[in-house]
Amino acid sequence: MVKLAEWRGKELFRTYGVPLPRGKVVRSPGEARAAIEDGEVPVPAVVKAQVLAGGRGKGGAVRFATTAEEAESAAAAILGLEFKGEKVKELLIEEKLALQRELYVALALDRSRRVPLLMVSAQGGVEIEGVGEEAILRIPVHPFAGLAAYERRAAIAALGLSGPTARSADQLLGALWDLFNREDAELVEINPLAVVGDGVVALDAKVIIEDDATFRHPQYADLRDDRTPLEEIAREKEIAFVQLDGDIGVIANGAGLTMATLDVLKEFGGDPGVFLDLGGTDDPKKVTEAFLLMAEAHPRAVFLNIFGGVTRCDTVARGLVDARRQIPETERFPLVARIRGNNEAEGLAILRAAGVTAQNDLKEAVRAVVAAARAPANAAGTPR
Amino acid sequence: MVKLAEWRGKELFRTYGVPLPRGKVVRSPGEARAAIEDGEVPVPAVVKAQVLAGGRGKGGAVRFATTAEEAESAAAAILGLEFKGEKVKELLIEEKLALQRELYVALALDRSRRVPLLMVSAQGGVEIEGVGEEAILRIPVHPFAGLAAYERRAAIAALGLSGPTARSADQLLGALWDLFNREDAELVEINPLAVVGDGVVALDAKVIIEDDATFRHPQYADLRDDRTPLEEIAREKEIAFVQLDGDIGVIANGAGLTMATLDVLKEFGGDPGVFLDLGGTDDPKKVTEAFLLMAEAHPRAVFLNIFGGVTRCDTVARGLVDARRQIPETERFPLVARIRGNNEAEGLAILRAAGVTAQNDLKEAVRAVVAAARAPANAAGTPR
Amino acid sequence: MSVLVNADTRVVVQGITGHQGTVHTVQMKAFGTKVVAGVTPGKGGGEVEGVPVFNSVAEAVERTGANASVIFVPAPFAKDAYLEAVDAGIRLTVAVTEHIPFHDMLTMYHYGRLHGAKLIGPNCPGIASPGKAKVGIIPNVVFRPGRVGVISRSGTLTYEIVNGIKEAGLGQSTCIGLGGDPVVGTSFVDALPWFEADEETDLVVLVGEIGGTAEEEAAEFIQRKLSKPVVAYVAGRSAPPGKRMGHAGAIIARGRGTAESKLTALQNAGAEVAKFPYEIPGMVAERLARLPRR
Amino acid sequence: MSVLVNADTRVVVQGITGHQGTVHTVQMKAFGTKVVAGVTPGKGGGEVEGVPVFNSVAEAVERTGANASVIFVPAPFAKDAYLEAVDAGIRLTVAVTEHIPFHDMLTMYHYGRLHGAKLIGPNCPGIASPGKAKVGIIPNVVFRPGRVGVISRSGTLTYEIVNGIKEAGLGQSTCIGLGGDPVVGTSFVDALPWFEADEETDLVVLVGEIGGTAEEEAAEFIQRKLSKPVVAYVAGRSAPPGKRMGHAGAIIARGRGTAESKLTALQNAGAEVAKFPYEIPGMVAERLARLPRR
Repeated sequence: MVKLAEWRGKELFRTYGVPLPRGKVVRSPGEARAAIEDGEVPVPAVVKAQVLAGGRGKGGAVRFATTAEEAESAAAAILGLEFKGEKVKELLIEEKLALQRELYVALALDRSRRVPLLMVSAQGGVEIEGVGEEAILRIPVHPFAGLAAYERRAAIAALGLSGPTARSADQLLGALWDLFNREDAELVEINPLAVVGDGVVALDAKVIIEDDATFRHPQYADLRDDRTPLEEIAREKEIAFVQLDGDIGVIANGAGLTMATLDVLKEFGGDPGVFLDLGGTDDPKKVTEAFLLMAEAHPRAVFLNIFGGVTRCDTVARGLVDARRQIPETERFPLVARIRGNNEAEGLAILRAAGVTAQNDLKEAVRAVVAAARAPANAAGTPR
Repeated sequence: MVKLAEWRGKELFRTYGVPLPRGKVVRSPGEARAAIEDGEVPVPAVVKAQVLAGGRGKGGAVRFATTAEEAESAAAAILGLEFKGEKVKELLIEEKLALQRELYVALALDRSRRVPLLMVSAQGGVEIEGVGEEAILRIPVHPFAGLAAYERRAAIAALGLSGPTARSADQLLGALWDLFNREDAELVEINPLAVVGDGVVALDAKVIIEDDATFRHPQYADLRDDRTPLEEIAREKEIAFVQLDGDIGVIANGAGLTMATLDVLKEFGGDPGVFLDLGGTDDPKKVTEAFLLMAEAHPRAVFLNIFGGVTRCDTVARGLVDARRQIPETERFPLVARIRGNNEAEGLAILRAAGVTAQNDLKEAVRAVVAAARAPANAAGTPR
Repeated sequence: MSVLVNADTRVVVQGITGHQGTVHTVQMKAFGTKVVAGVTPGKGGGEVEGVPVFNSVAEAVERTGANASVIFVPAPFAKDAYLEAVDAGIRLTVAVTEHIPFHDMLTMYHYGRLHGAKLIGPNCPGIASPGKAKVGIIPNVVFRPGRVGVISRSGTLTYEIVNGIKEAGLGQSTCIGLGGDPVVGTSFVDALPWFEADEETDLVVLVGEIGGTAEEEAAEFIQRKLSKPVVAYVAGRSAPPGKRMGHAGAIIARGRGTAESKLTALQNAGAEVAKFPYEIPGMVAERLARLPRR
Repeated sequence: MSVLVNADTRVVVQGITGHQGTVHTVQMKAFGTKVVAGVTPGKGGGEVEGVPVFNSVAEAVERTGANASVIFVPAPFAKDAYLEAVDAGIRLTVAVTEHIPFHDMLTMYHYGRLHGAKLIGPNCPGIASPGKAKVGIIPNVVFRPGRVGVISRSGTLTYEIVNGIKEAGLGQSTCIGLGGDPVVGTSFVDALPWFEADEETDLVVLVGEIGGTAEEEAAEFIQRKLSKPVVAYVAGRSAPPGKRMGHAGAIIARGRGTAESKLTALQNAGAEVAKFPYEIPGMVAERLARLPRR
């Protein structure tokens, strides 16, 4: 997921012709002041932290200003804030428009129908999860037909718009449709879409570009901001790696098996801290890389669960043992392995020879790793 | 059909990224000279009449020049020529490239499959009608899939291209596909497409935009050059009007009925000069307009064939009689009518009362109009 | 049985508040058709000739059980109207509208196919089965129930031929006007199997014209798969190449689409070919008389 | 009978000259599959593991009668590979390729549907019916002919479960790995009817995971239309919202796609729900034992 910051989403909006408030991105209180003083942004203005998480308003990351001085002090107050783990480095200063109504418009994917889904609601400006289903109109849009005029009419009727405002909304919906498709978006959301005078204006912009499509859009390749540093490194190495809240690292092969392993672990009292899916690989180099990455997350214990189908258990075991040797003694963590399938016996032998608790029964292995994580003797116990 | 002159087609090509020779449009021998002198077009150059008809080469409307003087005299020789009824007013001067091979590429409509059709042949530079079917590869392209890479590969293999030339052709095919669809083209043809060095270059451009789609492309609305002046007027009045080589004007309602009337007329020795389809209308004003337009084509006689289905025969008759009165006595031509259907009797009565030969039998009526057209007494006998 | 339409056909008129929409709503009703709804965006809640008007086809379908539609909306909006009909579950649409860009029609055609929807036209008079229903604009007066099926690319010429069949004392099972555009939703080869399967049709009259290869493809079907006799006519023998003869689709291009080619193919396929349209009723009567009694 | 594949399945491997393509060509052949052709543009005329390589799928089909394909080509070219297969008349394709943009998949899915072609995947292990054919990459060793059908969104987890079924002394009729992407060509509700109709299947094992609503839709189908017993498992009970758990499709978004919702739906539909994957073989054996003898 490439989540675009609000201002980047709005830059895209501008390209596609979506009406926006006048605004400017600033990175210091002085720039905020100048934006008002130079007339680039009219007052009253709103100063918004450019972070990816939602709910900025409640978090004090959105402030208002009626003068250049207020803009400056608002910027000073917001810049540097930590917001759900993300430091505020950029602000968007925008004119605060006198709006009549707040609406909601989004395009997303309908997985079941395999088509894009247009969602609109006359109840914008609040979290859409809190809006009743009956107040949201969902229009599946066939990719071969495109967003048809009749579908736009239905959406506009649901938004309660007519006359020139309806025409403005019609144009906006067409623009969003083009953006969603041409930019390979997963989600395009405007909340709120404001009715201002005779037209509609996008007050916010939430755009998520599909990761897998960035080969077509190299401009987004560097914008993946919504990962932990380790997740980012993992991504570059093409390892599925997700940081969770617990202290036991889980390495398995295949997403389904990894998830299932987490479930079993949790059921037996463990607390998963890292999800690491080796995928179909048994390339010892890849296994080593994955294991070293896991080490950097400082788990209290690591659980390895391998089913050797295409993969060979002995090859995985060899990679693991190699990797383990590369970790300084002081930073080593207990490792428990459960392996089944192709060359299982050889794999078990290799692991046991290297001092790893290894067996082929999942339940037993899980119990062992949970116990290891809880043991006070575990020296490497510095969860991140 | 909006047939674009070569240079307009090439302007479009440039927009879509189709490689072209360097060239310039000129409208006088002096401009031709200057284009070479100023270095805008390198020599050797080719000077081509910008007319819509094919076969310019044989008609002396394409000449070569190795100096600015030669370009000037070539331009002087071509400008003002009448070429299949069209006066040469514009020339395209282009660098004459050293080409290795001449290919053929076109996109058109496959009516049966209801898809665009990509046609390629390694035998370009000659009229495609003369190329054997086995030497043309036809690839139906599904509009929902677009021109797929595998289809482009098949086309490029048929053209016998490989390496960088294949890549150049691949890019060109993609550009043509985009042009065909975004510009609502009926036909996009490059003949010859030249292999020059490591790439392909479009030496000619034949682009026909669909008439019915010009509401989306107002820039083409004024470019309908391939009609007679009367046909152009008819078009503006939304009357289907086609000038033919004979001397009898035919007015009927509905395209099929009008064609059938022409067929009968020809079978009985008549020679149709105008095809005028009233369509579904019986609006007396429209009928009058159509009749007056017909008068301007100076037919020796006019045959009216109406089947009153939706249309009412009496209304058509009334419009006709009105229109006939507006033509000066000296320019009047014999009018024979055959009407059937809705209010047939009233229609016949109105026409007969106005001195028109009218009846409901097609064969008899056709015989009458053929006789009238042949009569030496027919004073208005100045076929256009 | 009949072809595509019957007593259960419930028509929604797309563009009912326009002149053509209103006029032909009256005519379809006079034919005995169940015209249950009209659609004109923004005019929902009204009524035209006793037919309720809705803002969308979906609403019309939901409220009236419409299962067929006829499109009278102007060309720039016709594609949208058809997509709307298909998405609303309509599975038979007649597009009367002329001048729809063929690029739009490509989308319409394949979108309909994807959903199993049938489209007749555009630029066509539609379909009618006397005594049952009419969707489109073929004049009511030319019909009389009978056993002759008619498939035609023409409008008025079809009316005249259908009328001739009536005046010859015969009648029609179903008549379809396919439309004069280069890209049509239903072509001869699509429609012929329906008439072959139709127990109420004894003979098919096929009226073609120059342009394209629809008649040649029909000939192939007739030869290989049609058991019923065919009387055929092709308009445009005297048309010159390169000129659009009134219909966008009636053009001889690059040597293809001539009347000769079509007539020869039909003749070789066993169809009886009329030289003039006025010969058709007589040929039909004569051919029917030779059919074995059932 | 079996599901989708059988002894007449003739596979063309798209991207056969790549590492994966070559490895799994060997494996599919070892399974007993008729791998008749490979395709790699520009490498036509060669051979991989005794399988002739062609430049295009059309050529492969024409020369070898291939009727199924498996795609190993890299994600940016996968859409084209599928369109090529469909246009060449292939009506069953397994897309093993991972990371295909879902916008591409939307086109692939609907283009296939338009032509009546089936697509399994992408990002999936494919389909196998022991003793008949395998199209994809499920390891051969886990199979044994039998009467348990398996449908799963997972890869390795499926292998383990299928292997468990074998080790419990049972066997499989057909196993399909649907793939872990948000948009898949075949989902549970598409595949369940095939297993319902398959005379060689007595019971269906359904392996789901978090993300989307495919399991909920499956539950509805199970309740309303499936006569055969179902043993179900859903991975991801402990997954937090908003995180992609290895599979692009395995994400709890906006409160939808949780394991709880899926498990409850399946349970309510009458499926027997396993808490842990290792319970499945036992539950299957127990449930089969309760089936009336035939």
